[in-house]
Amino acid sequence: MLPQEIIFGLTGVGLFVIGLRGVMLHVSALARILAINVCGAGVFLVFVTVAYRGLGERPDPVPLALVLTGIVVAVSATALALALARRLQEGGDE
Amino acid sequence: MSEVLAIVLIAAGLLFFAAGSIGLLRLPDMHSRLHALTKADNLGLGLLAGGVALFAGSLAIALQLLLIWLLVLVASAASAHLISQHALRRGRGQ
Amino acid sequence: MNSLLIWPIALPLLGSLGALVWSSRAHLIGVGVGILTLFASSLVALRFAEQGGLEHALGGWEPGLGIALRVDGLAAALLMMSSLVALAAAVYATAYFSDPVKRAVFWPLWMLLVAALHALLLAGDVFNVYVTLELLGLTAVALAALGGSRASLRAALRYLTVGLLGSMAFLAGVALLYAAYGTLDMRGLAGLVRAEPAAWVALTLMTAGLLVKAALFPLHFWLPPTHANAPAPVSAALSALVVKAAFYLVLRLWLDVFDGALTQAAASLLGLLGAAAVLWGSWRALRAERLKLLAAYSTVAQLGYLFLFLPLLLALPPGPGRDAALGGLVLFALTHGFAKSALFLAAGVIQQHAGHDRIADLGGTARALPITTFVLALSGVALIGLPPSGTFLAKWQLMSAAVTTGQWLWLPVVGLGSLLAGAYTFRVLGHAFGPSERAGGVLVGGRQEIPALLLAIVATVVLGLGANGLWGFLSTGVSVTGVSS
Amino acid sequence: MTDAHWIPLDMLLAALLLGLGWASVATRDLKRGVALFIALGLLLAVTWARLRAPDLAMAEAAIGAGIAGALLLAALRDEDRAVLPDAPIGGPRLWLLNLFCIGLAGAVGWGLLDAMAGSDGIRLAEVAGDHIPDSGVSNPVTAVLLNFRAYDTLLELAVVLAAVLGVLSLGPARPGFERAGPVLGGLVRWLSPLLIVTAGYLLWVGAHAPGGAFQAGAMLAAAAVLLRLGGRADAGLPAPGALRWLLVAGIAVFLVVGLAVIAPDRAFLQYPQGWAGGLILLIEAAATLSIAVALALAYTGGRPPGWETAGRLSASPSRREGQ
Amino acid sequence: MSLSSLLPALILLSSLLPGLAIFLLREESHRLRTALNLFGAVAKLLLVGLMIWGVFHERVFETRWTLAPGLDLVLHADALSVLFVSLSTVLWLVTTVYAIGYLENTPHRSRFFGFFSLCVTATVGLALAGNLFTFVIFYEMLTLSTYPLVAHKGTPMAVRGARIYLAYTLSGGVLLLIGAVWLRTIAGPLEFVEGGILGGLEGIDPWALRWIFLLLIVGLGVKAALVPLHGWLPQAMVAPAPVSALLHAVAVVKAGAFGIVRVVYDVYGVEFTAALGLLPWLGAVAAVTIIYGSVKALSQDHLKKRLAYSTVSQVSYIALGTAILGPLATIGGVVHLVHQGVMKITLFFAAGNYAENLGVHRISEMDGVGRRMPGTTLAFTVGALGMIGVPPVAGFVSKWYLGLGAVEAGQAAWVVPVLVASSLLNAAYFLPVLYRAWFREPPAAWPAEKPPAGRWEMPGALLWPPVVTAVLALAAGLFAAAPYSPLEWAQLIASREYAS
Repeated sequence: MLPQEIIFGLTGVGLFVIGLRGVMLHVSALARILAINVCGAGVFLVFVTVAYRGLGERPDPVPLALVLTGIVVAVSATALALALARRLQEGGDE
Repeated sequence: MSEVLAIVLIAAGLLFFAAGSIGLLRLPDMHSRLHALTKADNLGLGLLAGGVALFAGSLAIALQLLLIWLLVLVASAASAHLISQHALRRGRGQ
Repeated sequence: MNSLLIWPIALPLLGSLGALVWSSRAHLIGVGVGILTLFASSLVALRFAEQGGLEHALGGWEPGLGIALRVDGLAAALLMMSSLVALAAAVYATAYFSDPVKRAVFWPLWMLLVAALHALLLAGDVFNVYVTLELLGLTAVALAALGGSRASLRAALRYLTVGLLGSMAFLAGVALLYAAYGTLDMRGLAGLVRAEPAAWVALTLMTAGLLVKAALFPLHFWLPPTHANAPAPVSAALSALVVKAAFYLVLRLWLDVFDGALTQAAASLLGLLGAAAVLWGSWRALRAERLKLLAAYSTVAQLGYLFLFLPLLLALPPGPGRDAALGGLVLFALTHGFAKSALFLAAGVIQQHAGHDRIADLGGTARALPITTFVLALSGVALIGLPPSGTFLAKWQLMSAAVTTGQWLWLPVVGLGSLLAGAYTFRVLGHAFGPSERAGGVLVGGRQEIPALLLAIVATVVLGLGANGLWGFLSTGVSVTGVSS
Repeated sequence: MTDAHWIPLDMLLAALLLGLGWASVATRDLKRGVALFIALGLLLAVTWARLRAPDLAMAEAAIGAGIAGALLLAALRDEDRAVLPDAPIGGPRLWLLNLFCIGLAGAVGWGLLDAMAGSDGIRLAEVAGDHIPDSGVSNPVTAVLLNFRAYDTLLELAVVLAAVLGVLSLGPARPGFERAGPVLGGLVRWLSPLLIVTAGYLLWVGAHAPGGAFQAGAMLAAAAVLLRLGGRADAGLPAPGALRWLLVAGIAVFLVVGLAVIAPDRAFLQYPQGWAGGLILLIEAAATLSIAVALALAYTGGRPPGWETAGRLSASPSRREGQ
Repeated sequence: MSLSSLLPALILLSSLLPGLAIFLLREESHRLRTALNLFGAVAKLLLVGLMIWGVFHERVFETRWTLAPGLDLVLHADALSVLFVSLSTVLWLVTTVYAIGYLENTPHRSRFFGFFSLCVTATVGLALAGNLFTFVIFYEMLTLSTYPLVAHKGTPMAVRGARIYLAYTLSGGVLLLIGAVWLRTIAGPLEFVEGGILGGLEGIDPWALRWIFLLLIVGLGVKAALVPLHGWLPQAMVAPAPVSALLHAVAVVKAGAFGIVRVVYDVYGVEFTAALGLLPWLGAVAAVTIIYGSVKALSQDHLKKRLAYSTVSQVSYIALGTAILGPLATIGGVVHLVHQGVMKITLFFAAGNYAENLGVHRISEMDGVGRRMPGTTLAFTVGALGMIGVPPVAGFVSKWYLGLGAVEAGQAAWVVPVLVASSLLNAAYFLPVLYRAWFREPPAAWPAEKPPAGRWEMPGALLWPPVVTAVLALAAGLFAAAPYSPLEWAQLIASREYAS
């Protein structure tokens, strides 16, 4: 097991938990959305770490593709969440 | 030979970056900070790019680096202008 | 090659594109595609009944490098239910929305939702499951937000936040699984998973993420406001299908993928939470003041029953006893799907007719909307678990399994839950049959009442008297999942 | 240089990531939080580059930091109060939460280390490597995205569509910005064509080098964002009628190709021999447009003017309405 | 499918299909509704006649439909079920006629007769149920179909009464269900067999069986109104007269009693029950109920309430009969299933007539009704005397056999006193009513008198049913020894139960 796997793997876990804590801690929609994105970043970091096979080796492309998918999904969700939050501030239909 | 030159350039670039960053932290008001930052960083990036280009030792890459440098120049100039303009309109020079 | 399996997903996906481009024909496209999708699902079910487990390796790559769609009895049964319910709700929706903007955006989202559901049911790859979960979640949120009121927007936002958190937990679990076993294919994983920390943590993360989405007590808090404030056809789909999809995944993980890494204690914990959900959900349903809120809380309770099956399935040795219990579980899920969607559609009719759904002011509904009242009664019978509904047989199997495995605790829970269900059902009916203090109301057409009626009849009569085939059907595709092997 | 030499730098990078992540979530000042989050995104891009994932580095910079950042900044303008109330929860509950989080971190870390220790470290890398020649592209990530796991990508486009439809259903777009002064205006005029060219380039090289539909789409979207910042409320997007087509183009092409190749002996999305490269490029081109339009619409924050009527056909349907 | 496998299903459908059809009828189509009702009732009567003949000649009638692996819906005709089926069929015909007359020009008749038919379908299903699973299904169906009938009037009082009724019966249903599932799981498919099945099974924990017995009896006791589970019965008398008649004579209360008989004789087997030491407890509960019901009846001034408590007491004769080991007691209990039904329905018809015709609800208002409504009062008198046990009315036969059975079983020491005491109490709460009705001067004006219609004291549809049932009650007593008489069937049943 490479040292990088430990370093970045645990960093990913750390970001994941930090994000989780943020979601549970905050009430403001925007803050929660931020936190969820941090959470996601952590998971992505874990994936990329799993893909990493040392400087000499080509990394495993599968997790990288998964992360690319994940990034796009995350930004889509963020967009929807932000739009909802904005509509809510405008007060909905009534 | 060219490697030595490259290293010198890169070192100089880093020096400018350092200076710019210190300026950002130490200088009293915003405009002077911007001044320090933009000048230093642009020059610093230019020197860095030159050094890296020498390392790469290929014309194509050298041109790409040049292009990047120009873009950053334009962008940072514009953003610096916008920031100061914004600041003036808000009337908080200090 | 079984390329048949892609159609229940591809058709609604195409439909949603069409509905977006030709939005003035959207409702026609919606119903048409609904019919076609039902047809495709039926073909899949038939093919399964003939051949047993089906697999379609997408792109022709062997599962692992590529993604496989798979069908077993569980998936096929739920696929049929979701196609039927979706079609009924679609017919209902053609006459539901008055606001052109909402109507125009409803149909593409609706068909995306159906596509997501079917993709999830057929998924044979854990990361693909994550993508379908996100698709399902985002479409569900967007549809729920069509309610438009402050309450429904707030509920939708919370639903989204909680759902995303759940997906993240699930994805983290996927990462661990891939790190440990180097594949994402469910069957491949099933062969590799061992009882070790990696598997336990992964299972915990994934299950936790899914429990949030399946609204298992005490993670149910987001469900009632969301389901109670969404447009009626959306609520129907959310309560009948979407939450059940999450439960379906729990079942997949627990019975297939992690079969090797499970402990009875963990299952019993889920069972306890399920029991709490049954009692708490039914109680809140009894206290609810609005019909749709009642329906939503009853969903919380009914999902609890589904989780009661888990400790039993784990404790039962493979064999006829376990198959019987599994059949009961599926029958329960199906019956609730039909009954609850019928209930929500009926509630929508009442809301549109009377302009509200306050239970206390339902007087005269029986006279004004006899069919809808009949639907309330029929779905109520299914929710209580009285014969001849399918729930009755399912509960019988549940209790029978509890006796066999000596898990006595579930017997009083089921009994009490049924009584509470009876209480809240007849509370509604009592008001509905009461005298009316207001005359008239908006006319509601057959396009809305008939679908609800059909759904309710399926839940209460068809699934009750014709259920026997289900057990045989389920124990055909043993090969794919080993659910009953 | 071996991985061992990198350890100090990696530690520094990791520490920065954690610090930025913590700071962006912990701060009460949302403006600061967003800014820090964007910084985190850029640092992640650096990390991806370090971990030999340049495709991701690009995507992260363009989408994770770029578009997401733009969305968050735009949202900041809507927030009435950008400063959060002090400690929404506190006292024992906060301690409980922290305790839970520490426990969770420990458990997940434990599981992850166990997982990586128990694995051969190769996983699917070899299999994927062996099949790249017959995937029609030479960039492994693109091969996975558009061939091995193309179905994921198809559904992912559906996710983007769903999110945009949700945004559109929630209301009209935000009002645009006032027309930019000479400097910014000039920058925009300069930059946007350049971005479009870059997008095309990325799309093209995606087949054999870092890049691809998503990075390209993000570039186009960035151009739209710039135009909007420059004062064009429509962000340079075409008329709503065309927008609907552009939105669906990606999935439509993807799906049609996938279904068209089906044959008795060929599965959904199983490209015929020799066609893979071309079909993938076709799909990616369509996807690029859809992604760009979707992200741009998401940034404008709602329905562009005239959206409702754009989808109507001449004959208005006869429909009895509820409610 | 041969006739023998279809007949039970047909008997169900003969009331189910008309019921469902009636739901769809518009309120106005009175003729069609009446036609459907009578057609169903008569058709059922003929089919049941066919079945009686067949069973008497040892023909086997069974309909079987598998609902789930190991769970069959079985409709099976044995002597006991035939007895109950014929009772409910005959009384349904009579009650239908009565109800048509009683509900003339009232709202929601389609709804009423729809549920009315469902209710009878459920009862017949109970009677024909061939195993405990099927019995439970129809037991719950009965609850469902009777609730709307009790609540029919829609008055707050009716709704309240119905809610109480529902609370009791649903809870009972759940207990019965749990007991049934438990027993099914440890003892296999519980097909009803004369002489019982559990006695033959090996290796079942007797304590489990005792607990299950408790669950089952409590579940059934709710409907059978065993003290202390009888609370709903007086509340449910807010229902329209024909409904009360049905509830008390055939459907609900009887279903409970019938269920107890089934469980004791055909599931556990009476000897095995005795071996488990459960019979004395059952007997004790029955005795307490008999006395308690009668005592409560004494203090009721409201006629239907008094009749309700009398039911509480009378139905427990059946439980008492099953609780005493020995064929004679069995005969007494089983035959009372029929006799009590015939007599009690007569009384409720009469009570309904008083209320309908004169607005008389309370006993204190009944002075001299005999002269105003001789026919009805005559029928009432027959029923009342029967309840007391005066020969030659049917009630006497039941009590006589119960007494003999007690002697035969050597339990006369406590049974006979109970019988005597209850008979005295019956006399004490019925004779004063008869006295008022016949010998007191009628008041100047009745509470709410209807103008006399036609030659009779009231419309035939209301007058003849009580008269007919009264005649039946007399006949059942007078010709008790004749072939096909209830008593003879009871003897047939007893002989088969104790054959094993």
